[in-house]
Amino acid sequence: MADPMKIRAQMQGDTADIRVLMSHPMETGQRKDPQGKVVPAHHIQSITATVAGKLVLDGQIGAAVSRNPVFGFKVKGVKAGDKVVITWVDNKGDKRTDEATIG
Amino acid sequence: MKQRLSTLMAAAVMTAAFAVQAQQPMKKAPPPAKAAAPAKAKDGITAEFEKFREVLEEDNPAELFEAKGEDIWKHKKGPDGASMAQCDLGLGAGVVKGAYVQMPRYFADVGQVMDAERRIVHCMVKYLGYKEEDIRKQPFSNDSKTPDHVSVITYVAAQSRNMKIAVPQKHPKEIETFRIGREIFDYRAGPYDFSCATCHGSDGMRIRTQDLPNLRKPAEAIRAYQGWPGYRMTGGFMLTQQWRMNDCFRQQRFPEPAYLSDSITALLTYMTATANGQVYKGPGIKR
Amino acid sequence: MTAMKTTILCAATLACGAALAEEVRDYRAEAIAMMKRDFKTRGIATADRVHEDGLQAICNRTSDHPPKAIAERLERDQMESIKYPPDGKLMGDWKAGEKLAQSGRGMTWSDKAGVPGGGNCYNCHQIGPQETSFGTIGPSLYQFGKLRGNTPDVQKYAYGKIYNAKAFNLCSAMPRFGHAGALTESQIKDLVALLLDPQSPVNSK
Amino acid sequence: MDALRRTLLKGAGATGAIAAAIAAGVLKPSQALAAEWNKNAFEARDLAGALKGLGAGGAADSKDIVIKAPDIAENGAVVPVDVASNIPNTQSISVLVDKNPFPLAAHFDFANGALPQVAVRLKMGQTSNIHVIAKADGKSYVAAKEVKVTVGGCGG
Repeated sequence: MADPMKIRAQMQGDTADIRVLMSHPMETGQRKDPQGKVVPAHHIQSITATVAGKLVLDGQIGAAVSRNPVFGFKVKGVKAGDKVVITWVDNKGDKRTDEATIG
Repeated sequence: MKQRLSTLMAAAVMTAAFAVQAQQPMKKAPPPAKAAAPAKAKDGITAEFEKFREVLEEDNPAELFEAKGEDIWKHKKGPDGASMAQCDLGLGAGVVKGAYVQMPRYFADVGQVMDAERRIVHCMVKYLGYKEEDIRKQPFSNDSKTPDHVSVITYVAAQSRNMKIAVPQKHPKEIETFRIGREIFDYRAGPYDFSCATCHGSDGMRIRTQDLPNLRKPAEAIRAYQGWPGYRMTGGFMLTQQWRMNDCFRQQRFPEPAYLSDSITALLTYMTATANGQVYKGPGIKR
Repeated sequence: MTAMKTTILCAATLACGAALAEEVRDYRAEAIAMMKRDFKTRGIATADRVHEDGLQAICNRTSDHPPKAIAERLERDQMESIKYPPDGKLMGDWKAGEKLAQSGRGMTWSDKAGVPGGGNCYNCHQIGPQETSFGTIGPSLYQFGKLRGNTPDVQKYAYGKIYNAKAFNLCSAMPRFGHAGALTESQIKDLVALLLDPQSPVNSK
Repeated sequence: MDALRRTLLKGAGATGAIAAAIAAGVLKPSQALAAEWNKNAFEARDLAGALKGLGAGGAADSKDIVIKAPDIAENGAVVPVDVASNIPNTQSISVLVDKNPFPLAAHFDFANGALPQVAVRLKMGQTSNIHVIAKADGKSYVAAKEVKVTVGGCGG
């Protein structure tokens, strides 16, 4: 089971500033463990974000995104109290969904 | 051993002379040379790092480990149903707020000075049923695992965010530990003749691009304390003060200090108490 | 031994009343005893490394400022221990020297026995103009040879300084690379070339 | 269509459901929401291949793409990059690191009020250009910035 994300969502004027921390190893498939064995690729592939039920961000990422990924984005036309739902899915099919309320 | 004794003799004999000119720095004239080219790259690089440091600190994955540690502290139960609510970090059973910046300190129940990491592991063994030998098998995080106690340390440290360091120096053992720590700091040995002070004993020095705070001064000692436990960008895991000390001794070309040993507690007491009065900003992010 | 040292110290100074009380407990001795207990062999970093050698003991006891007469005598001893190459050639290949200067490896518990270490030079010194990631613990060595030339005397100085910096300044922060066995004769030659060879970027304008 | 997406995105299995919806032809690429991992682009081993995979081969240089990234990165494992497009109607932004083994690092589609701006942190194996592609009204635009990756610490 993947660890929860940390989501921060704050109105700044008429724009919501949304930032998210994800717990994920983001293995490139190129690293070797201390025993010299290649650690297989294991990384998030897809990230989606909705605000108040509407899809606002649909991302695809590769293993070049740093371990424990951090993303920030901004959304207009939303308001404090709206619910932000973020989901990631990785190349092994593991997934995690967390939510926060815009403050 | 023979050599050491005769050297100590020399040390004793020369002390008389030393008393007269103790403060005269050694000067040995190398072949004549003008001052070499100025190190102008330095400020540029440091400034560039500083600019993005804020960005990195603002969203610090350390928070993920903080959350995990909080969960263990608040919800995990030991085999007898005990929990960390019974753990006294120096401010009373279960009190976490502000505890991190007031350790190392003397704990009467064990009759010794413990640093934060040592105390937290002590509690996790005592109340949650963790095995000390298991923790010693992997005391520090690596690419594949950040151990539970490291997450708990991150949580406890975060509970002292923006608080002033106030390491007690009242109990005789606390004072003694500080003084021994200072000696360890200045002790040169090993194949490279390094002490902690070789790199951390004067102002404005740098290894490669890495700044080296002068740990003898409060305003600088805080810079070494700041950001630990820290999220290590290389590898993406949390590292603690005990790890920092361990890896410094590795680079110092020393043998390895035992995890949670007296020597490390002493060194941490010296360093942390030197930073007393300075504000701790919580878990950080490290290169 | 401690008592004797204290007595001599106090005989030689007037204001030592407070110091005497302090000396009742020798925290340095306690610290050393503690470290001997706590530090363990790991890999090539053996536990005995925590024992100070003669020179370290002098520097440790004088806060790196030994009295001049003693310092000069011991520097002479260190100087005599420098082994110069029997063939008299002190300059190797500056390109190999640059690679060595870049490497910070050697003699830690994570280094392997028998694998040659690096010079650790950029950790503390500015050297070649192309490398912007350099330390400032030691002086800049950029233009080292341009400023000094590369006469046999200068070569001998550079070789000796890398082999045993303590021969020139007893409590220098710089390791004794040759003395410690951290660098071989040919490695030191390559570093001398990096500093002194007119072709080396160190000496470019 | 929004109603459908809303439904799809509610539960934990939402993204899988999107993929299923695309497979079923319910969601179409013309909706500018590329929910399926672009294998061709992400597994391309050079910049040209990745750009081709993104369908951005002939991108025009643009000064309206703003890349905030350090001139010299403190650590190549975590390089903070903030990119924004001032090109009207920007629908997507892609970030590529030329000299990485797989140059394409991330691709984002924006919708429903999201500004064409995103902050990410990237791994960089060595000093390299970062290329950013923005797509607007079916056209591709590109901008680049160099980030130096240095040796730090004691190197031991």
